[in-house]
Amino acid sequence: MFYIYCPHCGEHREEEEFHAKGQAHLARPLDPDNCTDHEWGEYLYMRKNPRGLHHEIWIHATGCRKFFNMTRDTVSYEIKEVYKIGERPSVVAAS
Amino acid sequence: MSDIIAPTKQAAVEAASVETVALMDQLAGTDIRAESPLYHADLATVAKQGPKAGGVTLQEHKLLGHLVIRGSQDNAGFLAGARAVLGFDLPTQPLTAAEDGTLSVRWIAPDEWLVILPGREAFELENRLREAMSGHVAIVNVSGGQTVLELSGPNARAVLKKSTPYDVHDRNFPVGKVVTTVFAKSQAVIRRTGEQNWELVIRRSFADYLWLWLQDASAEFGLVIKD
Amino acid sequence: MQHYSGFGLLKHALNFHENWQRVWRNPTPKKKYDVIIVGGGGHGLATAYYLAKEHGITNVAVIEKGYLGGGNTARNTTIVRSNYLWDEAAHLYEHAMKLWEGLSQDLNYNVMFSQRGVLNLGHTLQDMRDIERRVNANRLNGIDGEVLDTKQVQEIVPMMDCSANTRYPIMGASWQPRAGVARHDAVAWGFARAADALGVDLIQQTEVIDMVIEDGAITGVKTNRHGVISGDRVGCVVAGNSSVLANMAGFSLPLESHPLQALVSEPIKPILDTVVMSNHVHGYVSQSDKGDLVIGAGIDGYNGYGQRGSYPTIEHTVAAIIELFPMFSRVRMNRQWGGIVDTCPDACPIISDTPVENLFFNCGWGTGGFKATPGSGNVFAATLAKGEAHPLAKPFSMFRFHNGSLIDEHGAAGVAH
Amino acid sequence: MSQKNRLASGGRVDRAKALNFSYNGRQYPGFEGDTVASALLANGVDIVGRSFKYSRPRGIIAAGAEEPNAVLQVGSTEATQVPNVRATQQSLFNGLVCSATNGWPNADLDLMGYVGKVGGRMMPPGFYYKTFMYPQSLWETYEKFIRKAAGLGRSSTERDPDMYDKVNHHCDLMIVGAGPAGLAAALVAARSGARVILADEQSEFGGSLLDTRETLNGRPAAEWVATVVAELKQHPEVLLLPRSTVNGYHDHNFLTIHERCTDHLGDQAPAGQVRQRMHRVRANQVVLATGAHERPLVFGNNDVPGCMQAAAVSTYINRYAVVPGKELVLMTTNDHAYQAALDWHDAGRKVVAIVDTRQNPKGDRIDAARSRGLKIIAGSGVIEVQGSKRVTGVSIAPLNAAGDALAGSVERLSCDTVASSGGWSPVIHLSCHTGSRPEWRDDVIGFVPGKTVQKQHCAGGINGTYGLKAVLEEGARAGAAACEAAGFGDAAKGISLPLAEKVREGKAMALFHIPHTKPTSRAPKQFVDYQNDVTAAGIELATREGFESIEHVKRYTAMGFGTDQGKLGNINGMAVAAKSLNQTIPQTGTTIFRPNYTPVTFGAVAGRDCGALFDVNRFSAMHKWHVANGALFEDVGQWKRPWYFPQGGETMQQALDRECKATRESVGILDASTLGKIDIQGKDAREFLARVYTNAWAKLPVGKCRYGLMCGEDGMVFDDGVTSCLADNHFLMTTTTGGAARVLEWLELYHQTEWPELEVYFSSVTDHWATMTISGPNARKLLSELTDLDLDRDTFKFMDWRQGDVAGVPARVFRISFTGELSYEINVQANYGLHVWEKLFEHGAKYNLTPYGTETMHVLRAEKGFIIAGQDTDGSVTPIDLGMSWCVSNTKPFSYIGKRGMAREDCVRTDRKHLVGLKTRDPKVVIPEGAQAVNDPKQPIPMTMLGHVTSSYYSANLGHSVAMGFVRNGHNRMGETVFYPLADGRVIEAEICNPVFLDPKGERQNV
Repeated sequence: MFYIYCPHCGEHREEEEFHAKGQAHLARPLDPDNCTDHEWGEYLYMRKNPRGLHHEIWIHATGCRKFFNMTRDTVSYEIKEVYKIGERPSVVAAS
Repeated sequence: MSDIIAPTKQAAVEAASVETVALMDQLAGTDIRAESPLYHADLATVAKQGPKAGGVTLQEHKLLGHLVIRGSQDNAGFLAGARAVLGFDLPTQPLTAAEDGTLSVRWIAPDEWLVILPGREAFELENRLREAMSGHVAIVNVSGGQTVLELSGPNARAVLKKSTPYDVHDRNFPVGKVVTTVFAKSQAVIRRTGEQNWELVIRRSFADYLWLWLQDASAEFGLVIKD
Repeated sequence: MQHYSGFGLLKHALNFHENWQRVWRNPTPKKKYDVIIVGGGGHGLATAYYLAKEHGITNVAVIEKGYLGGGNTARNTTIVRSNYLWDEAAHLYEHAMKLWEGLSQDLNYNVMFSQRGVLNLGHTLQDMRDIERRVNANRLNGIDGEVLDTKQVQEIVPMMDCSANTRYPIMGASWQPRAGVARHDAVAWGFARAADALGVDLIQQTEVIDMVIEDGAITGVKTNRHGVISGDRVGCVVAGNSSVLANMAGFSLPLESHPLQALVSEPIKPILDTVVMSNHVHGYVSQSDKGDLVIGAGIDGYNGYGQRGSYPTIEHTVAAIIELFPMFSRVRMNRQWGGIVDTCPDACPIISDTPVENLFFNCGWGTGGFKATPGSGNVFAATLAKGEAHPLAKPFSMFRFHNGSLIDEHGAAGVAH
Repeated sequence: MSQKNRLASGGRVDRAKALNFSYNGRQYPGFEGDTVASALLANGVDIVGRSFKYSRPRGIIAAGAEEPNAVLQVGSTEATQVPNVRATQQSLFNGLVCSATNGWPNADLDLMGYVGKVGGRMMPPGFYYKTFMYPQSLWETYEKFIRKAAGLGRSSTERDPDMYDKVNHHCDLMIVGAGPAGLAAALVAARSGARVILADEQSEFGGSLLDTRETLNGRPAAEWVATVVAELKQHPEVLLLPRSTVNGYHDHNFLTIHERCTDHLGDQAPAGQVRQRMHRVRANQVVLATGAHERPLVFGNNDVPGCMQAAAVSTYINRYAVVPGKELVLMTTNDHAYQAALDWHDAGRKVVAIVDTRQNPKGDRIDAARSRGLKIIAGSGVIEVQGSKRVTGVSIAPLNAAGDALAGSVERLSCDTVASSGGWSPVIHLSCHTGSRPEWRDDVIGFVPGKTVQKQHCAGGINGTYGLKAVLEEGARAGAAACEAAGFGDAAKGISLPLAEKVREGKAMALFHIPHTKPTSRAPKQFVDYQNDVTAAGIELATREGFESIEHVKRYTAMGFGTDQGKLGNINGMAVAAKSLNQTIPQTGTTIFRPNYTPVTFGAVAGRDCGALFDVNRFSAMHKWHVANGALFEDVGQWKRPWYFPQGGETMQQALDRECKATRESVGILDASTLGKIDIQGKDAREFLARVYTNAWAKLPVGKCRYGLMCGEDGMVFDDGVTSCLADNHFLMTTTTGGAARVLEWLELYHQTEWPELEVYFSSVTDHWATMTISGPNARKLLSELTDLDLDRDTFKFMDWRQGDVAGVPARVFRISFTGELSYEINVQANYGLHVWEKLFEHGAKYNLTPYGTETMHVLRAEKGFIIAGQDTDGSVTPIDLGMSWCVSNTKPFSYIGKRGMAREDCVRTDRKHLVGLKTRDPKVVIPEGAQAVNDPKQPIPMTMLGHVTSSYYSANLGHSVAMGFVRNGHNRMGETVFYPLADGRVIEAEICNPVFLDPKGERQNV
């Protein structure tokens, strides 16, 4: 079970206070009406789902109710860093 | 979702005109019966008939005024207005609280605080705050939707350890700290108000469940109800 | 292939079991195959078997990075049913169900398919509406099913708490008598043995580390132990790792790989004859032929390839089982584990061609893969053989996520996603 | 009855406290401090069960968690039955009742045993995969018999009378195991001031020190244990948990501890005391000091009662003062096991011989044996045991240097006990739980913990470190290192460790499987996994058949799948497999373990979260009234909502008819407090609403309300509700009861991640407002008696809201209607909810004010064709499918959520399933909800289905049934007929119609 540092509360909390919300950094197209079905489908459904480093959104649901980003290894479950919405990850997969 | 960087906006300067929100004094005359969320449990009678000594004491601080205040810490007009009215700074340090007599303020989130004060003073405070604060702010009266429970006694901490995964040890949870966290299958804003005193702010519709839970979890220590 | 039978067993017993043949060879891979199947789980092995048996394509390799049937096949709770809501899914799972019903004889390997019936409990009015809707659809699709009231449920599972004084009283259930459980390992081994006998090369402990793609078409796969192995067509059947292979091929899938946990009690004397599932309280349970209570949990909310989940999920599931069966409170949990389930946004699989020519994927089974094993392999084999989707597979193209023709089976998927 | 194997003195049992217990219906004596196993051995009970597959008699082999055979049914009443209790871990208490779990009629005289002897050969691994296939029809019959043999103990059939508890902990150090290493680590940590939890599965701390005869500081080791425990108790930050098994090690140093609080007291447990407690521990650092389990050797008939682990023999003698036999033969590959023979001899019983597989053993313990005149037969092994219900003798033979072949003739020795030791297997289970793979070490002859990402330190036996001095030092070092890492650096000073004896030990031999004169396949059964009857021959067969991965071998033979999880057998099994595959053990694979280390009671895992506390019950402020007035309740999410209010002996339908009529004809009242309510403030609130609702919000004036639909980005409806403009920058949004939390989180998601520039704040006020809806022609009359509001139809119009007093309470009154009647939705602060509700009834009596619940609400809205999100939608329908295009704006500047999704190829098809009204040909017939429409009910199965009925009721007001449902292309098929074939054979005919059955012009709500 994860022990997660909330960047807003400034301390570690038990996983039971949080919910994972899927892949981070998925920008909603600025002009949806001019997206093709293909582009919209990619935005809606297609995911990296990496084995290894993963950037995902979490919400401190039973806490400050703020969303934030987390970089986590999906195999070892190590949390490499958490960072606020709008910020960039400093730990990224070598590709 | 998006990684669009939040545009840095200069705090709006124009005063938030009161008309833009619907202010409402929600309190009825004192002749009208008001029922706190645990009214149905009739704690007064339980207190009279129940044990007078035990490891855990539970008291409901009912019918207080609860105001949620929202605003940005980048908004000077917001912080200044709050200071002017409250007489002290909003606790901007996460997980802290500030109080003055019967008025207390809890940090809930970077842009959210919970003020609790005597019920009859809530509307007046809301008005003064709205007058004093400028820019993008919100004040929401949630007095009817919450209640305050005080858990105290030598075994209060033991009951907390059954109820929340949060670390309630002295080293992590000193007097004065506030956390919103999991409580049984519900949640609570927990503030440590003394060596053996803990304040729980809970939601109305969960109150009966939490009342059952606390009785069950406290049974082995002996639960005293205080009216 | 050495024929298995009670008589044969006796013969071997007299020889101290010294003359049993290998169940499958341990071949060194050829340079080139007609079809390469990546993934030696139940679905991949079934695909290979049906390719050889029904399409005469025997120059086939199954490449498995670990050992055969070691992934979700070895980690699931072995429930087999076909009572899905939408026509597309119902027909696919019923196709599988029909194959299950003769599988042991077809493979000459006892997969211990036990049609002891599955109950899907309803605890709210909306549950019951959904059950009525699903059962009606099932019946008109030729799938056996009944809606039971509380009393009928109690008759089938006398020791379950069907009283009105539980937190979520049982209001009724859907009942599929032909559904049941099977022996998971046996399914993988049975298909492997039969496929091997038809000439399929089963290549274990070999990981695909890259895809060889030449102007938009795949020509083979690069492996960690045997270099490049060429193939005219490649089918990926790797469940939780599908996205990893898709990324190698340069495209994404609408999949999220989540931990799905399960647990077993210590073996106890037979007490539960049927399979009980409850979406509402989030738990399902059956009793194996060894006596273990086999219990499934919900999936964990985060992506995970670790084959383990979070403890609160286990706590919640166990509480749910005790809510249904208070008498199990003193029974003890022996073991818990996790699989990696590839969940699709509509809780339906993907059996599809891809942006890369001659590359096909069979994935996205989420929590519902085991029950489909023979059907999945059967239609995927046809798809690989013909180079175009089998009629039952057509609705499950990955491109439905672009035109919006999803098939939302969350209601019937059994585990709340 | 005398305890024939009990020594007159010594041990840690309290002879002053005599206890009685019953095993298989017979009474036996024992002492305080005994386990059930030591008491059974003291009484000379040899057989504790029958084996799972072959029904062979089995006796106690071990003294701890690794015991595979002594698995008993415990419990004196039906309700307190516990299956599969390990006798070696169950403390004895007075009146304990237990019995063997297998064997018919009993374990001693077991008829199945003959079947096992005869049929055993027919049951090689996987035999069931190879048979029972023909004829297909008979499988179910075969299976019935297979199932009969299933299981060990049995479940109780009654409700568990006991309580279970959970407690959460956070600590700096979690130390697992209170043997020498754990105690040393704990001592260091405790003195550092760190928060320490020390847990051990045994009833007292000390581990191996409780039965060793080695001394510390020249005194019995147990004395040092006592002083250390005494000091630890003095440290306020140290939590000591005996009888507490750390059963799971999860990610980020989260561990679970299963504490057995009263299992050692049984019926004597004080009433109301928790039986077992789960500790949920978040540890900064973890120290694993879990020790090692001795590995028995694999040889012919090594399961005959009387065959034991060497170390277990020492434990029973030294700790429990029980000598489990008269004449001992010891077989060993190492020095340490000599201790068993020394203890046996010193207890005054006969050591027949020490059979050492090594050619010329050297070491202090060997010298000690020699000095006692014990017979040592070097370079030999026990190849086979004689006896069936108890060992009567052994066959021994010389081995070659490698130990893989016999090198001489067989000799027989008579004895009644065979102790064997193949060395030690580190207890690495916990370190594997988070996915870390163990590593093989040749010098240890075993697996040790591998690389891990957890903050974990290992000390002592788990590292393959066995000398007492070294173990103590490792423990202290691990403790110090963990303190350092946890920020208690000064602890690194360490402590002064007690002086341990120096014991010279010779090198142990890596030998697991003793060869026999016959090939393994023909030799007497050589057991590897006792509980699952897995033999060396079985493993060799598996590898011959091509199961070459150790995982395959395990699954094919079931090795390691018992309740002991292969603690004794796994390494031996791997060795046998490796040998037959001509490879090393590490080449064959590794052995990984999953939780639980030992089984955990389900009740303890659930804790208090069952029964009344299984889930939250959410109540509205008027709940008390509903209960008092006989409401039946419907579960909606966690809420208990009044379903309907039957009076007298009313049936449900009668109650609904009455409630519906009363509402349409006079006035009814609904508790709508559970609807989600979200307070929205900020100058961009309006813009935000326009982006999350499908319809237009730009021009909604203050004082007005509007209905809105919410879709996901896929264009599918997921919630709906009325939102009111309280002031220019202030709105009150309502959501469905079930959707409240989801909608709020969804709004926050878009605000925080997509549109942070919009100035708006959302706050849940669901619990703050009590909401009651009065509906019906007399609603205005009733309300007018209680309010100062001007209710004039022209000043307080439909879809207006006003603020005023109701029953003396400040209220917001919304003139919105979900019934199609003149309705007022009254919101007051929840503290006044019941007061206002009761006032309405005081004044409502003359109007026959009738409370109604969710069911009548559903009927009334169905008569009007209003949808309920979640019942008439299922995540796969667009607003267009619902016939609600009037609620979709295509002119809004911002591409609101759902707009693009709705425009996808499949969503713009004109022949999608549409929500329509359905009028049955026979007006009295109500189509069951969930029924599926077809065009031709006579078509063959599988039929082409057009869509299902989502809402269907009998309308007492209209005198006929009303229904809504999906029909493919339904919007273009008005007036056409569809058929609903039902399970009971009936076929219901219905006409597709407009879903608005009552007052299509909407006049009633406008009066």
